[in-house]
Amino acid sequence: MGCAEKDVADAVRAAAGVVRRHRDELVNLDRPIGDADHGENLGRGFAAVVAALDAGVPSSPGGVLEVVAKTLISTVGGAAGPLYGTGFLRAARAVGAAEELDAATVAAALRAALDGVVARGGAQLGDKTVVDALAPAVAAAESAAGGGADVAGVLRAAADAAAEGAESTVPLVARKGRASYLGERSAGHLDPGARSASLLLRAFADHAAGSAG
Amino acid sequence: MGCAEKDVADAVRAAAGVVRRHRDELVNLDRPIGDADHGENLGRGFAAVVAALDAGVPSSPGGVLEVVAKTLISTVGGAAGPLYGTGFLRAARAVGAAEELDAATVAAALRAALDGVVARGGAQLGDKTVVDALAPAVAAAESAAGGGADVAGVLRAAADAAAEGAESTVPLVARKGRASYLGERSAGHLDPGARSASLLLRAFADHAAGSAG
Amino acid sequence: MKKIINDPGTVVLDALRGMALAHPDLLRVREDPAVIVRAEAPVPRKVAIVSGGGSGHEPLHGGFVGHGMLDAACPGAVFTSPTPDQVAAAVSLTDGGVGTLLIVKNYTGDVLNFETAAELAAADGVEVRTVVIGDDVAVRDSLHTAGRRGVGGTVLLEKIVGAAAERGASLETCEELAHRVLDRVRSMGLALTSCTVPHVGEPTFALGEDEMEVGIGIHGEPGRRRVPVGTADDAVRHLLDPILEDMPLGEGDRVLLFTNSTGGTPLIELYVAHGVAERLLAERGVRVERRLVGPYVTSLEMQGMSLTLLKLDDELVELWDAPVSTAALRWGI
Amino acid sequence: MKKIINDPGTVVLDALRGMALAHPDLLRVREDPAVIVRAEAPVPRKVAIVSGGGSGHEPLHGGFVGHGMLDAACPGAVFTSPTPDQVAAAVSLTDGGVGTLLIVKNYTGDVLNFETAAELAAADGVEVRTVVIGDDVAVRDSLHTAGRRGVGGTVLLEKIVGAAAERGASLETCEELAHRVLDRVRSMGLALTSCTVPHVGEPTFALGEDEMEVGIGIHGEPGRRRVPVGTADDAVRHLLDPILEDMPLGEGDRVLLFTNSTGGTPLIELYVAHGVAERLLAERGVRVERRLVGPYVTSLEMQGMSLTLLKLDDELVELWDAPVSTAALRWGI
Ligand SMILES: Nc1ncnc2c1ncn2[C@@H]1O[C@H](COP(=O)(O)OP(=O)(O)O)[C@@H](O)[C@H]1O
Ligand SMILES: Nc1ncnc2c1ncn2[C@@H]1O[C@H](COP(=O)(O)OP(=O)(O)O)[C@@H](O)[C@H]1O
Ligand SMILES: [Mg+2]
Ligand SMILES: [Mg+2]
Ligand SMILES: [Mg+2]
Ligand SMILES: [Mg+2]
Repeated sequence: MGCAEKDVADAVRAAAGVVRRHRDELVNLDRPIGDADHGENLGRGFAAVVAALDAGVPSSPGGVLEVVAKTLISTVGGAAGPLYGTGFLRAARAVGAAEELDAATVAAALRAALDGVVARGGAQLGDKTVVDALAPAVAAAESAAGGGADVAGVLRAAADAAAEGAESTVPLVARKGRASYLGERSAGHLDPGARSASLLLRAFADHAAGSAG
Repeated sequence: MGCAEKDVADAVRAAAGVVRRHRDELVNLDRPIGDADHGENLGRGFAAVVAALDAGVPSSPGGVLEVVAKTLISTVGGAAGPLYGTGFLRAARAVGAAEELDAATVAAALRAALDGVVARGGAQLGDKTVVDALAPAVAAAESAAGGGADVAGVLRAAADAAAEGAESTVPLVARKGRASYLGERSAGHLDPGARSASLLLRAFADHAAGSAG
Repeated sequence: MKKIINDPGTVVLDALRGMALAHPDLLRVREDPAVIVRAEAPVPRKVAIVSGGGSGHEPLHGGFVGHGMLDAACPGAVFTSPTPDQVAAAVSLTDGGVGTLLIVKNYTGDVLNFETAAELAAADGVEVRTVVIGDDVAVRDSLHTAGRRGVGGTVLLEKIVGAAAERGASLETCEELAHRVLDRVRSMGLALTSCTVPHVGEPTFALGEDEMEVGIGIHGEPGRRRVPVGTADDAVRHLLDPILEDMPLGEGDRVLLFTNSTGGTPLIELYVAHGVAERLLAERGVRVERRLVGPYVTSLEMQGMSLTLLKLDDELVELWDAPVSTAALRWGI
Repeated sequence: MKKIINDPGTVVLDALRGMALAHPDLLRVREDPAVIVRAEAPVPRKVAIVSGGGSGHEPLHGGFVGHGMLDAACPGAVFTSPTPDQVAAAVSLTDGGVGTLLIVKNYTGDVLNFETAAELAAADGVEVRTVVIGDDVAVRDSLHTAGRRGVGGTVLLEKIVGAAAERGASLETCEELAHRVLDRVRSMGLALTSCTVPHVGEPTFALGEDEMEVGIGIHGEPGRRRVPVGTADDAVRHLLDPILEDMPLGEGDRVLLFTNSTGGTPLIELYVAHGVAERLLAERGVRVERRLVGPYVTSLEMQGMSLTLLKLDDELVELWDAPVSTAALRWGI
């Protein structure tokens, strides 16, 4: 499979569809331990991303990721906007001017995204945030790439690890973001951001698998 | 039976008890076609009347009625305050300095009260107001007194007629007071003021019957 | 019933005490009988403007006591007109020697109690005039009924007549001005939810999850009809159409548009509705020259809104713009 | 969901348009990105004061744009912090050449978005300082968590710093003053009912008929605990005690007491609560010298209240009293 700008753009469109279909789920996850807007925020952002891509797909995978980043930053707001925005921006920079993404580049982009999210938000593993999905996803992606997996394989490994990482947030007491105000009462709930991170990675993986198949 | 100031004061206290017990009923009658306060208003007023009488019973029946009037005027507010206040004030004047009330004086006092209510509020029979209870009550009282009934008999006749008069308001479309804003939608409801007038007359009649027996 | 109160029996008095503490520069509160009085009352040689009505409509009327508006307000029990004693006390506490104008909303109770008070005041030698406000187009005007209710127009009338009195207008002038405002002001309201009167403890009326009551009274009295909750455009049309039917306005007419929350409707919705109303008026060529947007005539926590339109002329604009310093309206000072 | 809106997707923009129409003398609205700007901005050689946050808290912040307070406010989606573009636009529209102070409530989203904006503005050559407000004692303060939320103290800080900027204070002075206010201001809130976010359509949380949530956040975030609804005295103690535990006050201390409605609680109840709070403070010898009572930091139609205490000194009193002319606060002008 190729992974040129068009493929990346298609993967992003697929992710936007997933966000749209999971909007209410993400809103409802954000209700007991937040402010009931995570699905609305990402929905608004990814709708704008699709509109931006409809207006014209940039000429490189990194260019696509940069459009995603800037659009999310300027339309999402909340905690998710700057965090996902920074993540995509760092991924874009990691990818640079490459015309196609290979497995190693995808793993490097994920690592850069995670570093960006941590740099911006200051969360550590176990704080009950997106980081709890992203960090294991990056580790799994790197080891898959190291083991010779292709792009679809790297993304599948990342998505699997992210899903597990997201689930791991349920018993945690939040130490960052809005859920942290609840203290002990935040335990027993899935973190909406970890869930959305896992959904996005699954969407990318499914798209890569589909293109590959 | 005598009907001196103490008897009138006791009758008023009895009426206050009836108002208290029917507070919620009168509030609820005032809910669909008014503003849900008639029982609260009269309850507040008659509680103040009892307090005034506790502080000292005037030396004539007319004096008692005047205290009732002034206390209702200064504590009830709403439509009921000035209307009942004026009614009791006119009754007090009709009774004058008499030391005891006889059947004819009671009938005359009721007539004066009705005239006062009509002068103040401008309602006619059939407008769905207190007048629909009071007017038949006065007619019945006058004919009972003319037929030789005693005070208890006059009041019983008045109370019976008032009860029927109050019931007659159910199908009426209100033309005075707050219920008139509803137009046709006011039909099908008992008028709270007519109901309270009938309750007061029944309390007086019961008290007179009890003292007589 | 969920309310931040200590006792339904003392809620009005407790609120008055809190109000006195909150606004020591503007007003004083007399407790028995209850009256809210402008801090510097009586103002010598100024016509006193006195209003009042049931409590539960805050900031009406106590929030409008102060320079350029009311000299006193008489707060009755919740949704119950004040007693004559209160009004008489207000008149005597604010008498500046040149007469008093009583501003009364047209409800049987208010009219009768103020009437009695006016008789008492006249007996005390104060020259008293009374103006009765009936601006609610939801109620059909008729001599055979209680007539139109006084609602949102009250605020505008109190502001404008208060400004004239502050400038030294005579009692006659104030009275004439009040009637001029009355001729030119119309209102209508709607409710999305009921309110709960503290001494009742349950909602005054029940509305279905998708219903609203159009033509609602400010005490939760039922309105003209129930309709499904629609868009903000629908809601505004339900209010504006009957107003404009009653008081036709068109190309070049100048108005003050007052978009009022009945309490529970938040400002974000009120601004949405206000924007719709301005747009619909602009489409007819009506020029909105002044506005008031906020919760000024409320019915406790009721969700809903009302619109009031006042046809302006230069004099009314000038009086509206004149300085006012009260708890709820303040500008130019 | 019963709301007077046209579309949950456009409610913020529709409200902004209504707001612009309602206050043409005070402010202008830019739509894309959305910014509410003081009518006379940029004011040359005045430090610009810019704030913002999620919508649904009206009049916060747009209602405080005007002379003596904010130069611009950035309204996010309902309960969602604004984007960096909005803040950057606000900074460039209000830059008077002597720097900009960004006032940010401490929520992860607000902090991150304003941070990005500050980087953009600095790149544009505007000197920008940021002050982050965390005055909510319901949240335990800790370096390991998101820290205290910014709530009612925001209004007082915006007023006081706005007054200093209006008088020509430098960016450093404004920043120092903001930190001085922060050191001396504490808040806590409670809710009797939930609010309903338009894009959600259902209440954010469920409370039993006799329960209230103490320590509620202004976005309906759960608080410290649920307790039975009691008297107004109980409610006020639930708020005042933790504030005074965090910031002890006693004999002779001078304070501003801000009694705030979260939206659905009517003024009559708010005045009851305010009276209680003044009484409890007086019992401790604390001198309430200034007050603010009303719905200023709301959570849509949520019923509830918050208390904010600011420890005063002569300078803060003077800045509080300084003229202000905004949609929601206006005096002396
Ligand atoms: N400091 C942080 N670092 C990483 N992720 C964070 C941080 N704070 C919040 N989050 C993530 O953001 C999610 C909430 O996003 P969203 O609801 O869109 O924003 P907001 O909390 O401003 O309403 C949380 O579920 C969490 O995963
Ligand atoms: N003009 C009137 N004449 C006679 N009775 C009237 C008139 N207006 C109202 N009423 C009576 O007053 C009753 C309502 O009293 P109340 O509820 O205490 O006052 P309000 O209507 O001011 O709330 C009505 O049920 C009616 O019987
Ligand atoms: Mg959220
Ligand atoms: Mg009534
Ligand atoms: Mg009443
Ligand atoms: Mg949010």
